[in-house]
Amino acid sequence: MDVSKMGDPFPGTVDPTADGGILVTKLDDAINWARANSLWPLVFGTSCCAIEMMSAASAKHDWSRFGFEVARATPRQADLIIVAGTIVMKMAPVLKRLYDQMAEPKYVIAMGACTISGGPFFYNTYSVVKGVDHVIPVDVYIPGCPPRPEALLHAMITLQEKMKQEHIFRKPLIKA
Amino acid sequence: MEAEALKQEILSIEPSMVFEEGGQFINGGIESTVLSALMKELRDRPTLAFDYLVCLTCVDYKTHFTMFYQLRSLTHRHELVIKAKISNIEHPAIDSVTSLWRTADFHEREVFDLFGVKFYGHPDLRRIFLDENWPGFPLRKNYEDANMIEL
Amino acid sequence: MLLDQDHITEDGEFIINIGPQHPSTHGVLHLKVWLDGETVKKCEPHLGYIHRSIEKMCESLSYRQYIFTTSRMDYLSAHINNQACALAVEQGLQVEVPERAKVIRTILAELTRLASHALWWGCMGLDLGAVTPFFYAFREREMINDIMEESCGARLTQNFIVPGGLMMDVHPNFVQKTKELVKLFRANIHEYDELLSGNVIFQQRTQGVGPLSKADAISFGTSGAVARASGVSCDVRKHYPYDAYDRVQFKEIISEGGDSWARYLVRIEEMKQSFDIIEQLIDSIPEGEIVGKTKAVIKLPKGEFYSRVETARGELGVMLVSDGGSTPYRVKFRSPNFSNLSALGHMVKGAKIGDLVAIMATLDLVIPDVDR
Amino acid sequence: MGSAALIMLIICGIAFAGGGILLSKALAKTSTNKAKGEAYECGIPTTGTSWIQFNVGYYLFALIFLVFDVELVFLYPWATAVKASGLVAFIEIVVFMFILFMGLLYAYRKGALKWM
Repeated sequence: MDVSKMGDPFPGTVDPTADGGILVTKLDDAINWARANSLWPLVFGTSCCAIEMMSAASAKHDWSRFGFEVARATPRQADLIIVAGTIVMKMAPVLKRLYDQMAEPKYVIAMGACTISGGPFFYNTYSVVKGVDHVIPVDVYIPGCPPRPEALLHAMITLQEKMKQEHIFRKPLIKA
Repeated sequence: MEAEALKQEILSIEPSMVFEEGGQFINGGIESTVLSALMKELRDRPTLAFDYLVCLTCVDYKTHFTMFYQLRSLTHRHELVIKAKISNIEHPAIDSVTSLWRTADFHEREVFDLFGVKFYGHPDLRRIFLDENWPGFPLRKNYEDANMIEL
Repeated sequence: MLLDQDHITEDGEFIINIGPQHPSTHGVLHLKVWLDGETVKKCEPHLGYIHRSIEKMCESLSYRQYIFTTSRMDYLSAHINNQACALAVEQGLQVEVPERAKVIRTILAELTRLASHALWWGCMGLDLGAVTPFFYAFREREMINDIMEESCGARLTQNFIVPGGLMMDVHPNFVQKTKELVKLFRANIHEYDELLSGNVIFQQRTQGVGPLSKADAISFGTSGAVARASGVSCDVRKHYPYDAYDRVQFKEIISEGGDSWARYLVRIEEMKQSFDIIEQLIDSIPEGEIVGKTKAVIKLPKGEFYSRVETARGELGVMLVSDGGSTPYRVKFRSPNFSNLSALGHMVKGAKIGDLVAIMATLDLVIPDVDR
Repeated sequence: MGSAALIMLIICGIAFAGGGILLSKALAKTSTNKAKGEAYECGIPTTGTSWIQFNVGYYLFALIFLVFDVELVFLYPWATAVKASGLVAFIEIVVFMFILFMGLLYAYRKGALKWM
């Protein structure tokens, strides 16, 4: 989804929205815009990717330009889990519990090769969960070992775009 | 204190020790049964004063286990590796050295966790990394695990 | 159920979990703490939340591949860990590492130590409630990451070392950039003192907190700044010099304090020593080869090979047991954090909860290095 | 006129607070699961009960705080009318503060202020 092309006129034919006209779609956009620009990540880092997440949080890469500044320590006040680092079989139930204890709407960014597929610890390891989507549903994956802070920022922008498609009032065009 | 004098001194404590040549350090091989007496003497004798247990680990040679104790004296600056051979594969067990060096507590719990070697006299022998009911001991050579993907 | 009498008077233990997901544990260390009011009666670390079975994995990796698993173990001193593994293999191969590779390895090791101590210093401030040091620390750390990225291509896990020397040569303006960095960092180090060391609240929270006597430091097998702050002289760079450490002059910082304040000061002084080491080497990088001659598939002769290095956290030992094959028969990493952590339970007895966080911050733990 | 303003204030307060709650009930999609209700303790199920006997010192600390909080409540009306109430009220306040200071000194000497 190329961000720069947001403003171009819709190339295809314009068919009327399913229902809910101007007012409701505007309310949807307003709420999505508010949620997307104030995503509070949970302070959760298990290994090396956490250091790159800290670099993204610090002055040079500065994720607070996108509203991610406040990293909360408790899942009660967090909207987003950035799973930064390997998830091991002993850590999986803890991660599941943390995810459950978060308030809706909640999102997950799987940062690093370990969270996508076990990464460098895929072969000959007995204790690594091969991919964090065995444990919790993931919204955005970031490859890399560890991914650069810019990659994390790009993932956050992608997550924000994904959130801006959500429907709270009008029915989704495609029956989910 | 150079190697030869050190070897003689240790031999005087434990005559059954077999020294291997050609290693980086002085390698002393012994049976696992005579371990604790030797270790106590190595630490307490002022001329040896091996007060720093650098590392304690285990290697599974399929026919027997070997416990490696790497010792260092911070006062005399000499080093020693003790290899204690455990021949009983089904129920490997050895005396614990936690009473001599407190760092051995964690190291021995790790060896128990990954190899299944029991340590007599260890204050709190539990698995340190894996779950309590983890089947088998992963670092053994004959360890099979269904969901371990072989390269 | 709420107010029945016997429930309230139950004189049970008050156990809290400073658990895997906690800002002060810097990773997934789980501490089960027995409390009496706010004083800690007993503290028991539960490990294994990031045990990735690296030693089992290394048994199926070749001698060139297993080096890079260690940069995921103690990722703050990734380069120094790789150095340890390469030294172990070179010990077995008896290959001659060219001078240029030795000097560059030592400079990169000291740069890694600076970056790691900067991050430790930032997180130490964060743990004790001061947020600004975190951003000061990452200013320097980003500069070092830029230098690493330019030469090695990666910021955090450099993977720049192969058995026998270096994978590639450094970037042409590596020398120039490193000199600028050292000059700038040396000018900024006084800010580190003013921000935290000069802060009265910080001093009162660390002085006399978490005492570790010399005998206990030796008995718990601690190494690095934790042991040196209790008077134990155990700097591997001094006693068993490797690579280019034998031709540099630097002071081994030893303090007799033994408390968190002494551990803090030892690390700050170590940063200053790292400046000196880099400056002594940066101008005299010898020309020539960067990697010694090694065969494509490395096979070590039968036997055990040891190596040890001084990482930012202490002494990392690597033991390679080889049966003559192309993959190691058994690899054992003697990790500094694993032993430093075993002293935590002893130091924390009788301290307050706030002190527990201060002591853990000065231990400078990296949990994947504990669990391996 | 005074009571109308008061009623208006109460209505606006309730509307503002209640509106916020109703709005979030309407907009937020909530999910309930077993773990959500449990106490959060770093991802680990809590062990033991928290209903145990605490050190009595904490209770004393709370009491002393309460005393000085109430003292503050008495100071407010006086503070608003310092000029109007003149010197006599000032003397009374000083005596009042002195008595409480004696209480604080007693607590300090008895060691109730020592944090444990």
